[in-house]
Amino acid sequence: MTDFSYTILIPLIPIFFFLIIGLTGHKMKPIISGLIGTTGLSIAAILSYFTAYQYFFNTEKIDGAYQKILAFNTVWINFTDKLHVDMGVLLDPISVMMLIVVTTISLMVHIYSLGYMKGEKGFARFYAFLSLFSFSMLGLVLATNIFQMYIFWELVGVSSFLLIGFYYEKPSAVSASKKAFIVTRFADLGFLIGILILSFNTGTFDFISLTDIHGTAIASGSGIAFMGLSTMTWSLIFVFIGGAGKSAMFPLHIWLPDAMEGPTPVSALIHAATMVVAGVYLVARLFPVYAISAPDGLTVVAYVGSFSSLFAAVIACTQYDIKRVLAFSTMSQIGYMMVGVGVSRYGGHEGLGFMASMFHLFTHAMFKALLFLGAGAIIHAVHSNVMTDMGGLRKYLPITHITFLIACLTIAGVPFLSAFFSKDEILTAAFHHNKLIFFVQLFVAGLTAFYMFRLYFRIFWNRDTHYHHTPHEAPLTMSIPLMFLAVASIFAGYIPFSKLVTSDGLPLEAHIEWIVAIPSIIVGLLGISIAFVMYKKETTIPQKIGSSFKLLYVGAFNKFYFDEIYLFVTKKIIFNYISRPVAWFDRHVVDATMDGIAWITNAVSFRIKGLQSGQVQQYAFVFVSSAILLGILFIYLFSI
Amino acid sequence: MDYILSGNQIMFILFSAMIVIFSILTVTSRRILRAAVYLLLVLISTSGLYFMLNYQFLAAVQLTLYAGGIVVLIIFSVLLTSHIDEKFESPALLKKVYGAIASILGAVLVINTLLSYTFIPGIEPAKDVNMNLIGNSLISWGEQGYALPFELISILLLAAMIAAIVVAKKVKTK
Amino acid sequence: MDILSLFVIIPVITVLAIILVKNPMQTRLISAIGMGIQLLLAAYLIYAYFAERNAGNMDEMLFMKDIIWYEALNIHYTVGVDGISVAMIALTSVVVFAGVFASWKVDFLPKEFFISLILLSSGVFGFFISLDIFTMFLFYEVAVIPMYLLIGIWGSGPKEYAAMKLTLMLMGGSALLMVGLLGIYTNSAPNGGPLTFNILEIAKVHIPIEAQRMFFPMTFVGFGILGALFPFHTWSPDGHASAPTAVSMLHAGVLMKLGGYGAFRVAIFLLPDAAHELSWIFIILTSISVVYGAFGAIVQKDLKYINAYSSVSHCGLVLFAVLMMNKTAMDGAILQMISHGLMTALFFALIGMIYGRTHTRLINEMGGLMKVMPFLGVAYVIAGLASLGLPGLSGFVAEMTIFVGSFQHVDTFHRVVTIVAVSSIVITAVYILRVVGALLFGPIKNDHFLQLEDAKWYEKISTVTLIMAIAAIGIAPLWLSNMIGDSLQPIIDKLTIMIP
Amino acid sequence: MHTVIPIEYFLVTATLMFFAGVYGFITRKNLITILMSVELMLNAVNIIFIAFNRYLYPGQLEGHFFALFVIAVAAAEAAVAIAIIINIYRNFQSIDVEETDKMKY
Amino acid sequence: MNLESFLLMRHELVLTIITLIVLVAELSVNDDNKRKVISIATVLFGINMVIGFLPNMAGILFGKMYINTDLQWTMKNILNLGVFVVLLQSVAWLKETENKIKISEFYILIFSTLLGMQFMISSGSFLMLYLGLELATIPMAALAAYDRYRSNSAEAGVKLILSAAMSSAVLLLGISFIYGTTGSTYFDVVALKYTTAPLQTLAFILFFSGMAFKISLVPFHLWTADVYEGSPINVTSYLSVISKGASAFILVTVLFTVFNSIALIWKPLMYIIAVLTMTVGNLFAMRQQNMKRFLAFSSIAQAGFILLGIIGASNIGMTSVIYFVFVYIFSNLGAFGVVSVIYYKSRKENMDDYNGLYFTNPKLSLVMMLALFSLAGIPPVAGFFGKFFLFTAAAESGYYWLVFIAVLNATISLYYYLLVVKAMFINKNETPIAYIKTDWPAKVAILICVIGIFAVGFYSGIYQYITSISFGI
Repeated sequence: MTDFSYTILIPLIPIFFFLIIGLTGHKMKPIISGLIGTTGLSIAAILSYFTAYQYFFNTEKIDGAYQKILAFNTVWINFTDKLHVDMGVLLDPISVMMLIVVTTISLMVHIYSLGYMKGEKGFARFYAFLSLFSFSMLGLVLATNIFQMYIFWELVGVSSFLLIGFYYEKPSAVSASKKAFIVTRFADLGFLIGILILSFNTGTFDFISLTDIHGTAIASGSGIAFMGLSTMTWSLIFVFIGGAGKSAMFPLHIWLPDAMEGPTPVSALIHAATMVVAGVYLVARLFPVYAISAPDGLTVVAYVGSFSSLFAAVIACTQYDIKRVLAFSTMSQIGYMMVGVGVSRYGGHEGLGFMASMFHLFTHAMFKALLFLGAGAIIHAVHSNVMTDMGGLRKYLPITHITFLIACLTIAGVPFLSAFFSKDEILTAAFHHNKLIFFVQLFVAGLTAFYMFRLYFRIFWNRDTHYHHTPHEAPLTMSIPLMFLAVASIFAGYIPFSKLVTSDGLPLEAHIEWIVAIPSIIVGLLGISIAFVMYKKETTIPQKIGSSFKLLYVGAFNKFYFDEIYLFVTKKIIFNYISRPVAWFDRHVVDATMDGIAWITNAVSFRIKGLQSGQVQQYAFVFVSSAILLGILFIYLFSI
Repeated sequence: MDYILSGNQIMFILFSAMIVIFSILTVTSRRILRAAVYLLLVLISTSGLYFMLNYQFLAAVQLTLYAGGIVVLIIFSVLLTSHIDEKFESPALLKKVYGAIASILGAVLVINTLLSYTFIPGIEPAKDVNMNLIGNSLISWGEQGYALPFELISILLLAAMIAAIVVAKKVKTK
Repeated sequence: MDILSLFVIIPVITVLAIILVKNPMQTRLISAIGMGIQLLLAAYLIYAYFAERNAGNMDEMLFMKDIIWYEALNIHYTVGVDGISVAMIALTSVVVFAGVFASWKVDFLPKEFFISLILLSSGVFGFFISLDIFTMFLFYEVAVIPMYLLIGIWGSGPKEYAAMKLTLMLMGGSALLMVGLLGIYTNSAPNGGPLTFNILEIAKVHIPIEAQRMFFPMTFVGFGILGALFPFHTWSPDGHASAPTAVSMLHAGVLMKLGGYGAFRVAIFLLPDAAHELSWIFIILTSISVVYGAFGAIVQKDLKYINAYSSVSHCGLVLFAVLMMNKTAMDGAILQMISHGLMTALFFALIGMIYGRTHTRLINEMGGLMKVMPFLGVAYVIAGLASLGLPGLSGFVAEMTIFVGSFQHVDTFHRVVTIVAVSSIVITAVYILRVVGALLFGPIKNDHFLQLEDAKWYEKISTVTLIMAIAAIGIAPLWLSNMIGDSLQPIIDKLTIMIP
Repeated sequence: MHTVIPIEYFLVTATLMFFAGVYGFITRKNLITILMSVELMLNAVNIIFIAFNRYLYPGQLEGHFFALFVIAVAAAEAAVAIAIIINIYRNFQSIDVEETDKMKY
Repeated sequence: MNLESFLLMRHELVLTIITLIVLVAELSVNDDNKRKVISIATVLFGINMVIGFLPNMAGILFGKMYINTDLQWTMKNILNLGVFVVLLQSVAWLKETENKIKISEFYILIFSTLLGMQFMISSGSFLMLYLGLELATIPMAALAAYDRYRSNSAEAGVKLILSAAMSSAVLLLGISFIYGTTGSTYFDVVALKYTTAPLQTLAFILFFSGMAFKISLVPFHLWTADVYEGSPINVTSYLSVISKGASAFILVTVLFTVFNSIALIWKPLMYIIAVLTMTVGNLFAMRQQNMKRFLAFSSIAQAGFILLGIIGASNIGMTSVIYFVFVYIFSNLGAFGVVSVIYYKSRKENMDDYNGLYFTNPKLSLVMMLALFSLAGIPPVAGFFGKFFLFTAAAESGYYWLVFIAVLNATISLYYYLLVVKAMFINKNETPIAYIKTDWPAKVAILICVIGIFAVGFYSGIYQYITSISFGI
């Protein structure tokens, strides 16, 4: 066995650099802190690649399956004899894959930000937060147990909060960061409850024992407990709520568009490539448990994923802020991944969906990061987020244009680019499992192609906009990551994922099923064509369509009013109908009772002052009559 | 024997009637000097009762100290502080009601309790009360000796005297 | 001189020294030195504790010292510590140390201020080392009373009202408490023999169940009032709002812990049967506390009120966990006490520092302070994150231990209320973020704020001490958790034996 | 000496006298008359002592001596009381009890 | 009668001699040198106190009329100590011009009332008890009326003497019934023959009313506040501390020795009275402005606490009562000492006048605060121990609810004590009482109180000793 204990360094390096930059960053030159952070992440990335190589190619398999390797483990806290939280590194195909994704994208973003964030106030802070995020995300993917995962889950949440709120003087950024945190926190509540139920049932947090398909953990709690579902199903549904929150699944998606208030590299890293897929990763992590003990849970996952992807795609067609379009696109793509795992079953070819989902996660990370970084370059050039301020940019930004186009083609599912393969596998799995979902996803594929090319044409073609100062291509630090990711987007599809990352660790024979692929290609091209017609030149078609489907359009444009609903729930219900009454009750009932007791005492004190009248004869009367009354009391009433 | 007994009864009825009536008059009379005189009569009747019970010494003390001393003191002070013929208005009704409640209730309670109790006379033979015995008791310090209280009362009287002086003393103005 | 008594003696000596000196600077220095020594002593105590345990000393209490005091009533001065007390002592010394620095610039009667503050702390230390209910109660009241003066003289706002309310409510609580303690005392020898106040002795006997039923509620509520048990918590918002910085720190940070500690060390430990029988009532009350406090905090406008309500919520969690009566939950309760102590002290310290600059505590009058005072801003964010249970900071460890522990209970009732309590983490996030957002972020509302300075050196000492403690527990909780857990074992044993 | 007058007669007489004193104490306006009422009460107690002594415990003279000392105490009390009352008269120009209520509540 | 007997009675004898010496001094010192009597009397009393502390022999004299065991010896010494403090506190007042002509009388009256109390404590029969009581009361009225040009003082005097006369008449009625039903006035005989017959119950209640008057238990307390307010401050402190303390001692011994057979009657009685006393005392104290009147009501409430020890009816109960009185002497005299110093220097005795006192007179304020905390029962000062032990005594007998009521009342009492603390430390004042230079006797007196307040609690030997001499039923 190869010794993997060095892998603990992968998360530790970023946190070490976080501390350095965080504590001393304000004293050093900004660029230095950026370079330090980038260096740190490069080391981590190199280590990750090395680990991946070692794991996939230099580790012996048992019965041909990749094993879960506990590379490092230390007890962090003991709850009970059985339940203890460890900190460690668990290597298995998906975690190793995630290592690659996280370190790669993170490194790219680090490099990209050297240019993008140049001259920003708080440059060092930005790099510190990036390092913190990298640490948290790495910790999450390497978690050996569900509690460690939860811990890092929270940490990525807070890193995301910090980065979204990076421009803390901008009220919109502040409220977006708050929203992101609170919504995901709410979802995490579900996650936590899920963990509590799960651990109560199975008596363990540990992934290895949890997912051991022959173990005791997986078999426990399968009896029907509540509303026709087993305890295990409930716990996993709760866990999935956590995942749904992080991955912006309907209806917990509302934070994601707003999260675009953060700097664009952050959006690329956190809100496109890594953190938001944590939900998928979570389900994948617990996949054996889902598949064997709680298939109903998987159904929920599939439907939520499917609906979210449709929902997001529809909205994406109407948005003008390019980052928001990308955000909804992300949501939609993650929906795909969810569908992938949701329609999958454990082991063998049944596990195709799982594999496809992981595959798509990988490819999506590449092209979505590319899209965001490209968008960043555009924004960098025109100083605006809004599509209507753009047009004809292909002349000014050649590299960005090309790379962006590649990304758009990829996401649209054009054959032989990476996403073609991964999306196709998902559709195939869905096709075999659930036809309804399959057709929805097929439709979404078309929508995806449409809105991405709407974006593309609107930015790079369309009318020539007059710019205050001529947009110019981004510096090298920004374009190198673009180019790297473009290459990755093209070729990532050729990685033999079905051999490496599968539900049971055994290699899988996957090939393109043309019965599924052809419709998807057609739908994709259809989407592109429509976009071409509508947006290649400035036309009035969009308005016409918008006004003819007014209700749908307005609804989608306003994101189906979900923000307003949430606002209503939080502001009106929680704030006005719960908290205010509670505060009022506290002041005017509980506290008033206490004050009232004091007041009554005082009032009584004044009431009885007449007893002390100053009249000695009255004193005598009280004296004598008290004596007499006591006499009567004790002679007649209290006689023994 | 009959005669003596009935005489005793007559005396008792006389004295007790006087005591009760004059007591009430003392506390209700609206002329202060009359009240003092009624008090005197009560005290004298009381000493009559003592005589009747053969406690001549006590009766004498009662007459001299109480009737002679205290009442005279009271009358002096009345003269010092009020006009002799002053007649005060009747006390407020409320006060009367309070007083009546307290005293009637108290009297009923005490009398009721007293009457319900069966007193058992002591078995020791009666002592002949004479001056000799009284004198000896007052200076003996054994059981049934009253030397200590006697000394104590003397200090009390001295202290009372000084107390009275202190209250009455005037600063000499130069 | 035994090491434990030093914890009471050092503050007293410090006070005497302060009385002798003349100027404020010396006063501060002496306070700082005295409390610094106390802090070192606490560190040494932890070291000595582990040394002793590692040497194989498995006594329930270590460093015991027993002096007969009032022989007729069998009152002893008995001190001794287990891991729990050691932890609480460490907490106290950290908070007091930070408190001294946080009140560095008290310029109105500084001497008197520090004397009261340190006297208060000696009461707290005494409480934690006591093993005799009498001395425990004595120190308890010693700790409560200086509070009146501290709030009344150095407070702000309706300070006299608040001080009086606080004192009277706490004393009203100690009325219940005293009856409860005396009840325990008078029932401490059901099989004959001398009555005793000694906790360890009482723990060995079985107090008749009727007596337990009567005295458990009294003792628990008595301590609970100090631990801000709903509906007896209303002294807390007013008190905290009016108290000067260091006092809020000490009060929320340490004094409220006396309630939790006492509830568990006396009420539950000594009256286990009744605790099992009646705990459901208090579990409901405390879970109300947890949620209610959090909701109450959402709409408050005054920083201190927000924190006070947040304390109600967090301290409610302590009592909640204590009532679960299993090892994990109790372990969590102790951790929560320490964690809440540290972070709420940090909060109040920061609020004091911010108030000292902006002269307002209303969040809607502030904004964008992060820009002008980054150090304080960052510290405030850290405190907030600790409060909402961010992993890596102490709050998370404590809350999770509580939740996991409580959820291990066999009764469905307990698990359901646990979920109710768990939901507080979201509400907490809401109000913490609201405050952080309104206070530190966004544009600066008042130009006058631009002139403000960031933290001074003494303020930094105060803040950094607390943050370090918070982070230390949050990152490496195992030693602390084990220290507490091992000491809990005898208590759990007793609780389980008592179940028929 | 035996007599057919039962002891209860004495006791009832004395009780009536006592409570007449109580009535006087509560109702009279003049301080001196209040003092007189007190004397009535003391005197009533003396009668009770004497009656008990004579009827029940004639073997000793405790009641007798008690009464004797009560008389002496009464005298001392009266002396001081009168001194104070005269002092009141000087201060208030009146010995109405209802005026001596400057301190109350 | 022999030397030993004299030694046994030395408290009373020495005190009598001192009284006579002062009387002689009064007669022999000419008018200009009257103030010398102050030092003579104080020093003599100091000597008396020291003599009192010499080791004791237990014994019974005068055919059981006079009992002196260690218990009585201790009580008398406690009283002596208290009186000594009172005397020291009175020096400044006596030196005032208007008192010049009646200095010796003050001492004579104080000493004779103290003598009365000591005889009460040592009494073995109701006769001695009664006489001691009167000796302790009648001159007291003159003391209350001492400031004869102050109408309040005269009013206090007349209220005291009339109420006292009335109460002693009721007490006598009780004693007469006790005598009638048991045939004796000697304690030991009465104790043997006492039962719960209605007449004996009535007799007890009448007797108790008289005693309750002295200790000012509600509802027999009404004279207290007016008399305390009107009397000169030092007399008030004497009344509220020494006189009350002595009466409490006696009540506890009489209840435990004489009336122990009817404990079933007096325990519920004490219960009722205790609740009434504490509550009413506190409710009245809450809104007082005059410091003397305030302390008067507070001392009424304190008396209620004493009953908790009595109701415990055990060794611990008696110990706690004595111990509490001991502590109470220091605490209350400390408070009165400060009030007196301030009054005679500034003529101010209202709570409002105390506003901001700490800023001009920090030491006095601190002493006052300590004393008040001790009264309120706040640790670490002695009052806490006193109260705690009382509560323990009651709790041991199972009176938990009574203890609860008591502690709640202690909370109310804390409220008004804190009002004074608040006035001194927190309230602002435009015209605070100027700095006061305390004369040295008063300083010594206050110092004794402060030492007492601290030492009595921490030094458990005192309690231990009292335990050894106490008894229960």
